[in-house]
Amino acid sequence: RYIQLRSGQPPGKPEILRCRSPEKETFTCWWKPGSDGGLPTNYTLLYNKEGERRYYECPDYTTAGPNSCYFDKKHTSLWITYNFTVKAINEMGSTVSDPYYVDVANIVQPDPPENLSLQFEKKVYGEYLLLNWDPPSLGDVKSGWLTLEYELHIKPEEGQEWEKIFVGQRTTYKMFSVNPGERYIAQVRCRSDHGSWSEWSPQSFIKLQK
Amino acid sequence: RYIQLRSGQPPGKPEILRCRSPEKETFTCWWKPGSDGGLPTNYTLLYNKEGERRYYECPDYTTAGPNSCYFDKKHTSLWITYNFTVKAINEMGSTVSDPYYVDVANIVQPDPPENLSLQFEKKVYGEYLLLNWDPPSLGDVKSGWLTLEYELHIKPEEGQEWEKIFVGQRTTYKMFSVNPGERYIAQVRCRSDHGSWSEWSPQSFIKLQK
Amino acid sequence: PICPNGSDSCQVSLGDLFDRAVKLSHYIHSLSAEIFNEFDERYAQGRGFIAKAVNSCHTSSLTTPEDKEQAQQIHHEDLLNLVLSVLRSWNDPLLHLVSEVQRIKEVPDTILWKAVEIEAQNKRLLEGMERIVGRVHPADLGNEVYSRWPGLPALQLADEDSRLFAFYNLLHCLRRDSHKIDNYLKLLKCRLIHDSNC
Repeated sequence: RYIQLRSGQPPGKPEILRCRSPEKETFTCWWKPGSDGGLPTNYTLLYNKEGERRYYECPDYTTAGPNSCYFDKKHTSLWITYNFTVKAINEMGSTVSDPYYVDVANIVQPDPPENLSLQFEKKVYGEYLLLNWDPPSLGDVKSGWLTLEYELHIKPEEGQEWEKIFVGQRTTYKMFSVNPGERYIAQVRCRSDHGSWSEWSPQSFIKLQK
Repeated sequence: RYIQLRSGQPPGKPEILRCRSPEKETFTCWWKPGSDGGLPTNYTLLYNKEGERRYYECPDYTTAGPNSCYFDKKHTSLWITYNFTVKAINEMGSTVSDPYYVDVANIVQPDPPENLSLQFEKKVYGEYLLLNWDPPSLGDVKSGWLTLEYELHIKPEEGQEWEKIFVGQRTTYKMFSVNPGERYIAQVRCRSDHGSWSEWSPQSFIKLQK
Repeated sequence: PICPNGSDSCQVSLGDLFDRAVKLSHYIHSLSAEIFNEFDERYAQGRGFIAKAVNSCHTSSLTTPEDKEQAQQIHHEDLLNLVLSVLRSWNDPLLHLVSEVQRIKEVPDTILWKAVEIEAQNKRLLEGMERIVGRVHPADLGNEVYSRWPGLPALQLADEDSRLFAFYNLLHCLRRDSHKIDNYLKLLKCRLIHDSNC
């Protein structure tokens, strides 16, 4: 007869990394697992809503990829604070993350703006580089519901530093001080009134004639 | 003995042109008289209010000038439909205008914003034109009864087209893409809750140093 | 992070709740004005609907302030409850608007999309208002006062003119009521959060 010595440890403490809403209508949270103690380990995300004792489980572990929880419109409320914890469980025991509070209005990070274009214009009052872009199409950014502000990065190709220009809610910008013959690179990002900046858009280029 | 032949015609049909409320508390309607048939002709504005059979006459034909009727606070209700007609009467007869329906909530056109000022600012994060203005003095913005949105027009003096910038409910704006040495012209207008835009404010100017 | 807005009881503040409610009511009213104008231009020209759309809103039984003085004299709890009642009264008609509007001949996508969006955002605003009333005057949440909407049969009438008038009237009332809600919320926000000094 053999004595089966069970090897392995209870799981390490998972950590909720961040939550993000691209358009104030849905949101996703991600966590980082702790050590799995050498054993198959499962993760459960639980949350309760402000003013309620009851606990709910993550409605969708798959849409947003591994170690994530996705909340669709039906599960997303603008009016409450969510309190999340992630529990790691294996044969040897379980460990719970620290609580993580979320107010959806404050975790808005839009997708980058799209279709950034540069063109050179000569007018009676001056020559300038005209930049145009569109709001992110994801989440059907509806004017009046999600107010976006934009920030530009522009520099001559060999330039070391980006010139950073905040342009508020506009989706066009005229840059007057440009050098003929120069090649310029630009990119643009956006944010909602309380949220964080999106990633930068892909870069766009223009080569000005001499 | 003389036979007095009466000459002249019944009056032509008057037409109610438009109604306007500058601050959602009072309103005025104007009409265009038809022909007076060559005789002294009087005009009477009659109205009834949604939910009431009774007819009322215009409370004040003078405050807003000729061919107008002014409704002070006591005579102004929102979110109900007024049904107006104007009757033209002279010795030879009378003619009534087509009915004109109004909900004061839908005819708000504020006065233009006031005190538009432009000044050039140099800060560590950039140079910009700072525009400031005040809401129209007529209208209660403080209590929240009247909420205004603003739109700017800016251009270099010789510029052909205005650059139109919607700035929401703010009363300041920073314009970054400015051309040193240039002279800029700006004006601003406002509207309330999707009513119609006010007239543009008087233009303001600034000459930027080189 | 620790409590996002630092409050010990970890709640969304009343000020933030009102900010979001006002932004939403403004958005709903702008959609309601747009959908009415679009429908009016496309389906109501020359049919004299405006003359018939009088005294015909299902929410007219709810006595609401009709000018600034009345709105400022009414106690904020009563005005909050009125907003709740008007919002609740629109749940059912907006649900049917979304399904019935699709049956209108050559109805453009822009009208369809707005009907769906208004219905979704109205529900969201109702959720927010229930949270706000729960904060301001919890006892009040129990009684669900609202006006029943009898208008579904009219939206399904065979006669096109009558059916189009039923839509016209519903959108006319939606524009009106969404404007009331937006106006009252902006007033309440200034009164309760900014001490009437917006």
